[in-house]
Amino acid sequence: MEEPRIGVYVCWCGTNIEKVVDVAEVAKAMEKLPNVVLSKNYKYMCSDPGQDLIIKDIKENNLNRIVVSACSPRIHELTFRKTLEKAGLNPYLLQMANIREHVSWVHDDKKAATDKAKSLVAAAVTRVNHHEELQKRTVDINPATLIIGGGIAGLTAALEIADAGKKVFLLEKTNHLGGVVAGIDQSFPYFDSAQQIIQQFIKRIKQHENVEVLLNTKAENITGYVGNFKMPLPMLGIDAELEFGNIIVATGLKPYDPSAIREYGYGYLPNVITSLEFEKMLMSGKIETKDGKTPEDILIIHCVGSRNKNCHEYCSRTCCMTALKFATQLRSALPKANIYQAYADMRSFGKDCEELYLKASQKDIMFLMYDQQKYLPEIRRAPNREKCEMLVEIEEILSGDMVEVPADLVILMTAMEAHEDVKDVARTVGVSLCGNDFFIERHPKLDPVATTTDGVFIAGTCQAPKDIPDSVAQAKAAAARVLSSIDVGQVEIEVTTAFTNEDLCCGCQTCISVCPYKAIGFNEENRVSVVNEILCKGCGTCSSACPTGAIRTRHFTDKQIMSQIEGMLSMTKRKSKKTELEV
Amino acid sequence: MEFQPTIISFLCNWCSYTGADLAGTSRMKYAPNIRIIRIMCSGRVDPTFVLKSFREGADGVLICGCHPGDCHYHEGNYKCLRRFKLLHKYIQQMGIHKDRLRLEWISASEGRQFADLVDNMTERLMELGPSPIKEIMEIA
Amino acid sequence: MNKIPSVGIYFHYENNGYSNGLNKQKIEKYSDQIPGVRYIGNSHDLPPIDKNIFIEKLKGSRVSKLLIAGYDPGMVKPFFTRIMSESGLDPTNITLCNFRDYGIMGRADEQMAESLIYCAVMTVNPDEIINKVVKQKNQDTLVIGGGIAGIQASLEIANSNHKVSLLERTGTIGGHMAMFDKTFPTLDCAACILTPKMVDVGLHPNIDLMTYSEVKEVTGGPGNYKVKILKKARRVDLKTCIGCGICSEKCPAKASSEFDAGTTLRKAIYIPFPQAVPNKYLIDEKSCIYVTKGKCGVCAKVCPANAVRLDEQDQEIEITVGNIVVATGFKTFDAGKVANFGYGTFPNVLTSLELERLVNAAGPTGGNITQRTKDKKGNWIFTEEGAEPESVAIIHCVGSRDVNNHQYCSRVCCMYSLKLAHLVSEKLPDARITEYYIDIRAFGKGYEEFYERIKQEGIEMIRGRTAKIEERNGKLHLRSEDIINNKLIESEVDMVILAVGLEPREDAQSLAKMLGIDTNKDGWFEEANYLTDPTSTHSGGITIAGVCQGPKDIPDTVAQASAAACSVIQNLITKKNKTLDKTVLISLVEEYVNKLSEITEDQI
Amino acid sequence: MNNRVNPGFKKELQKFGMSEQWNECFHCGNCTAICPLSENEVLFPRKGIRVIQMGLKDKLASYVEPWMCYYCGECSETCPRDANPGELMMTLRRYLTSVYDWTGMSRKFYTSKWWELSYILFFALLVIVLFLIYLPLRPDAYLMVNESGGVMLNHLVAGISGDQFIRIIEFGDWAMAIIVAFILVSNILNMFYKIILSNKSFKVPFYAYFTEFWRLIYNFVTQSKFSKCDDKNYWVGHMLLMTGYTTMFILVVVALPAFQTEKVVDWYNWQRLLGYYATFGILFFLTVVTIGRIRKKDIKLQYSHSTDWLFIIMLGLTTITGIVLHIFRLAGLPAATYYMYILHLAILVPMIMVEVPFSKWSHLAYRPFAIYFSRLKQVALSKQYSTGLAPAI
Repeated sequence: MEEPRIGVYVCWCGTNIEKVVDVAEVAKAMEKLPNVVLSKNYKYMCSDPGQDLIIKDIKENNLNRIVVSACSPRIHELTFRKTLEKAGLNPYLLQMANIREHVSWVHDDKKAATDKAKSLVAAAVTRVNHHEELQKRTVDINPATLIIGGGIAGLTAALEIADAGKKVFLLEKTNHLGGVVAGIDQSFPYFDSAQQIIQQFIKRIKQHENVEVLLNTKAENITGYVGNFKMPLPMLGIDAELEFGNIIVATGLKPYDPSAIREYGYGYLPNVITSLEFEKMLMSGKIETKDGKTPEDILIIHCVGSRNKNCHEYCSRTCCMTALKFATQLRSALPKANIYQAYADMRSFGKDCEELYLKASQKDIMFLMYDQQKYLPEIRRAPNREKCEMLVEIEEILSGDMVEVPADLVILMTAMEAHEDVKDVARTVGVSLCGNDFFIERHPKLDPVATTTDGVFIAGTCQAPKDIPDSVAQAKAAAARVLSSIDVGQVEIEVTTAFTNEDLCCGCQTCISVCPYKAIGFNEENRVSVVNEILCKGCGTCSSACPTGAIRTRHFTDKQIMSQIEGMLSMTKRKSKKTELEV
Repeated sequence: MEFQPTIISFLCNWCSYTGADLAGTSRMKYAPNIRIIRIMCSGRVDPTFVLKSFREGADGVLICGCHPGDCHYHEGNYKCLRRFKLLHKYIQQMGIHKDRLRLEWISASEGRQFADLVDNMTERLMELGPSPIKEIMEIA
Repeated sequence: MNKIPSVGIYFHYENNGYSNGLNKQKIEKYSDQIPGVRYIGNSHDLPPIDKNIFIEKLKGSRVSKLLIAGYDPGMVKPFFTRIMSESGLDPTNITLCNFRDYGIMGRADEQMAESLIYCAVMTVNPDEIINKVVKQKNQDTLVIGGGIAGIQASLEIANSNHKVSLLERTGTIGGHMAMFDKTFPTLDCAACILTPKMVDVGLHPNIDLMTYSEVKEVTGGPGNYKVKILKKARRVDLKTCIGCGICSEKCPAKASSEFDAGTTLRKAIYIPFPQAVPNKYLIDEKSCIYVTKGKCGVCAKVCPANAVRLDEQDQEIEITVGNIVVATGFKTFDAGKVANFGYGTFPNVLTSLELERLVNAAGPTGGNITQRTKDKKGNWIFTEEGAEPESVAIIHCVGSRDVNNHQYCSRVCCMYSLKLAHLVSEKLPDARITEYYIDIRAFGKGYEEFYERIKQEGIEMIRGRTAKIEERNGKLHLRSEDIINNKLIESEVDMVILAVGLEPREDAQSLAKMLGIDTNKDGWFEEANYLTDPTSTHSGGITIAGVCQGPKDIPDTVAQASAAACSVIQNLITKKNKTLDKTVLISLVEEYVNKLSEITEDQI
Repeated sequence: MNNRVNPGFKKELQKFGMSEQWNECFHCGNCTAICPLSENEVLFPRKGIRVIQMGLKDKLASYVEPWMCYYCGECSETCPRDANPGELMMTLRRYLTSVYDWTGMSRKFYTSKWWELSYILFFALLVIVLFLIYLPLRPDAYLMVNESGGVMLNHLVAGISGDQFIRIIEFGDWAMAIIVAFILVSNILNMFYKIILSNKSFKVPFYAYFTEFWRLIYNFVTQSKFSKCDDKNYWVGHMLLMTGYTTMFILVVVALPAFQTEKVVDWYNWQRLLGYYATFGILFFLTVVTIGRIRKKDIKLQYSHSTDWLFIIMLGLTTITGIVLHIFRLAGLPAATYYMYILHLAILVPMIMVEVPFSKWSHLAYRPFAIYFSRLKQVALSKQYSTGLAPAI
């Protein structure tokens, strides 16, 4: 590599730095450091004339390393990198020293501040000596997309992408599309026909020229990385293979099996049914007990399998509103029936859903509150002298009484849970699952559709329980990401990634165990670790864990940081003992 | 003149460095003894960085990362914590006082906490006096 | 040939808070004269109670299918499903035609209602007929609102290599989220996760950031909107200002800080908060002495960069865009409206937003939770030296779930109250913290677990709405019923936090009118379809994102913002723009539908 | 277990008052918290709503709390769901009145307007007929004017002396009072049984009946609980009505000979002053309430049960006929005075017979007793609590 020729620029930032730090002295001190060709100070480095100064100097003095000591690199590192690019220099040959936020704004003592500034700039100078040219890298994106799951989320995402004219492979493990929504009669809070909606979706999907539906197909053996995934289709022939650039996982939910809850007697009490079974009754118009009797007393129990340590600790988000929907539907179908709801907290939070709660309570429905953690309602068969089928004992909280509720039909609002095979999907697409077997998003707040694996997105209830509009919104959000990456055609990948020096690697695989992105693989043949730089995010944890120093993180190499430490402490050292810097 | 310690500190880019920036933008004053090195994640802190700092004449070393659970890279700060625990024992065996090496969590909004931390550590190091390593290494 | 359907039609008008002038008789009459359609009745004259009447009617009119139309007709569908089943008809042969769809609810559009009914009778998807596709003439996008929704939508679109203009009415982007200390349930700090996105927006080559600007007028149509924008005079030149803050230091005028929710003062020339984007100062006309009285101008004199333009005037510019994303967000409920809580009278009754600033390390007290104290001038202010409260009460549902204020649930208050309780207990471990709630709505991912954790931390949860706050000897006196433990609680606390709900911004209505989109009865923007299209509107190319559509938390807002961007990106890729034909003519629809069903007939 | 929920029970209650608004209650506890009269041992109105929503009829019969409510209306005003708990308490008082009344008349009156009207008509006719037959106007009635020009009221009837007339009327008064008192006392005993005796979960210590007795008297006289409500004007108005009515009652029943004197005494005489005070007190509050019920602005007067109107009309007519009677008497119109006297009684008697034992007026007795009983219950429970027998709430 050519000899470093460093230019140092100390910014005044008006009076912001200049008032506390003697910028001229700092600049002067830097001149003495090895490889420093010139050292200047200027009022506003970030201004256009300031940047022009750098460009001019680079061209005139043949500089190949630049140190700018000014404000925080979080503010202007990108600005100056662009300046270097303009001057024809690799942008990573820049180092900034933060002498505003970390010096002039936090210290009053001019002398101490100037000393500190000197040591920070010196550190930047010693560090920049070891900077390397780094190239931006991109990969091409295959415009096709794989969507796993044919429920409402998968269908929405597929339609959004296909409507934009891009190819979609829609995978569904069962023999029909529609998912859970296909088993629902009406939606809350406006009581639209879910059937009408889902059938329209399915019709459009089937007619769409850009969508290829693969029923009875599971997602297996997916290989590749963002932009270039592959999946074999053995049933279509040995070489049949799908190629796609992005994956949307929309595997949806499975209703909880309530037979595990002893109190409810699901399975042996014939008239205890789950919410999805009740939807079927609603669709057929035959709301009746197993004996064909029209029920007079109907109890809806909330939080079955949710919010309880013995089942699932999480809230399934939709059951309260579904229960209110059921109550309203029941009131319409059976105007004279007695309808009861046993709830824990009424979570009717959606748009117009509190209104639904009010509407339901105006329809003569009895709401009973129970403790979903300690005292579950207990259902037992009614003795023969009773008119009703069952008697339910509830420890009612709002009144503090133990009450008995007669019931001919009990509807259990079962929780949403992850499919059993979700682990296989997670493994094949390289996304981790949380403790409840839902997919983990990249960021719980600001990135709910992306995952830590680039090119793999999640949508709908496989991420967490949610209702139809939220699933649809998330599916569209995932589609937005996919479309945007297809539209750009390329994806830029992290430059400051880790890489291994295979000669030094001893094959201990420590790095593999610490990598949070599963970006490091093991080459069995050579017994060395190999970094997949497309997956690496450059956190550097592997570098510090590596016992031999074989794995290095670009732009944050040991050498760079060590020299920074040296540079930082060189200014104090120099005063007494003129040791040469070991650069 | 009173002894002025030098502290080398490693701040993660996402939380702690931003927190230190916030201390600056809020003009909070703190002791000028600290020298900040930016790293992407506290998990990048190699024990050799710390040893190197002491060797080069630092009187104290401060490592700051995101609060547990907040790590930009999921769990880098936990890894850092694990290494720190070992290293902490190790440096004491080398004759370096345990208070010379600290690991603290600073979030991006904790400018005040950062400033207080620097002041607090500087004060402690002033009590402790110069690092014994400096004498061995014949540094000022 | 035309197949003659035999369809019974019933009209149900659910009382759902809308009472527009839709001529119901005209629609009913129209539907009755469609060939093969039999009018069964409507909910006013013939409410669905006695099933035998309807069974008779169905048998008498010999229909095999049923169409229920009106406002939320699904409310009575189960009744008719049962009747169909009992009279031996196929219960799945019921079609719903909701006047909520296609914006009829907001516009009193009989032609549209009739068109929908005709389509439903002929089993044709109305989307294909009532929607028209226009060419996308302009490939730029305008995003209105620079909160997290606007930021997310802008980045999403800009990252797909399309130009975005991001409009923000205040001096900085960031919106409400920037004011928060931590976010639930992960408790990561809001600034840490938001500011990188804000910086991204500021530096993005595809984003033209227009802060301190408002929409004045919107003309044109889908794919080609002309938007007049008022650029308010910032009086500081964005290009030259270096954000050093000397001007602010010297400025003699003070005003209440919007960013700190009024808990502290800022100068007349100010930067909204340290991480603002753009990180440049601006002058508040209302408090600036130069603007109001014509003298002063200290800031201009001290500015080292000569960036102050004291005499700058408002500007109006016009831009042309193809799509618009509306992400105008919300304002918090004015707690003063609940007279019994004494907000504004008692100094230590705070809103949640104020507490949010108070616990923030960059807030008015440097993150110390203190009570307001009286300063020399007799004003109640927060200082770092103020006494720490020994007891804090948090009251849920202030302004929400209350017919006297807002009927709707604001969706975020429960969770942020739990979060605030945690933050307070973290800073004041000895303080007694009590939450008064009605129902805890911890519904999101990890929320219920968070709730359990908060309970473990020793925060007292009381199911009971506090009715009244009184001040006695400097202490705040609360009275509420502890429903679960069956007793009345009278407690004295030092500080009360009101978990205020969210409400639409004052100018939401006028903006909706400008853009030609509907609002619901609460004033939130109405989506094209609640279930299948929660981010689009009936005006082509205009999408809505975030809380302006209805209260939601950050992850839902972000997901929705990306979803809104999805429609935009789709339009940009296909260069087409789908819009509702609001001037639909029933005669043309009939003609079209008949032709369409002939084709399908032929195919069969 | 008799704690079986009964959703049909609400329909029964609807006859006693407002529609099903209370179904909308989602149990936030606002009403209990805002009520200045609600205390730790007597929590209302929310718990009452709960009992009704669940239809626990037995529990409701022993429910004493509605009598603690004086209906200031604040709970209904601030109710976040417009469930109108205040009106519910009112309805419950009507219902409980019918529960305590063992004769079943009260229930009939509340649930059927016609029953009540015909009952009133019966007594009115009875009074008129009895008077016309047995106490006819004397032919020379026009002479019965004394020296000051006032009508000699007691001498208008043919064939009997003034003293006799007074005695007859007095007898009638006492007879009526005894009947009414008998029904009322037996109803109160029934109430005592329902609230105290039938409840096996506690036993009232004997001494408490005496130590707590003062509350009964104190609350009857002062209505001190009512004064705790925020709306003080309403309490003053109610106080005027109550004292006015009581005064009149005492004057007419106990002190009739002293009240209905032959001579028209001077206006500053205690007899006339008390009479005026009573008339004013009744008329003033009655006017306020009537205007309120018509305008329906005040939440507590928005809903009016048919018995409310009947009560206002009856009391109003009684007062007005009384005033007119007084004027006729002062003006020296004997015949007019006589017929007005009959009319006055023909309204007064049925009013007393309906309202005092069976309807609205009975709360005058039930309220202080309810406070007394609830105190007894509290004493019993706290004693059990201190002796280790936890109350079964």
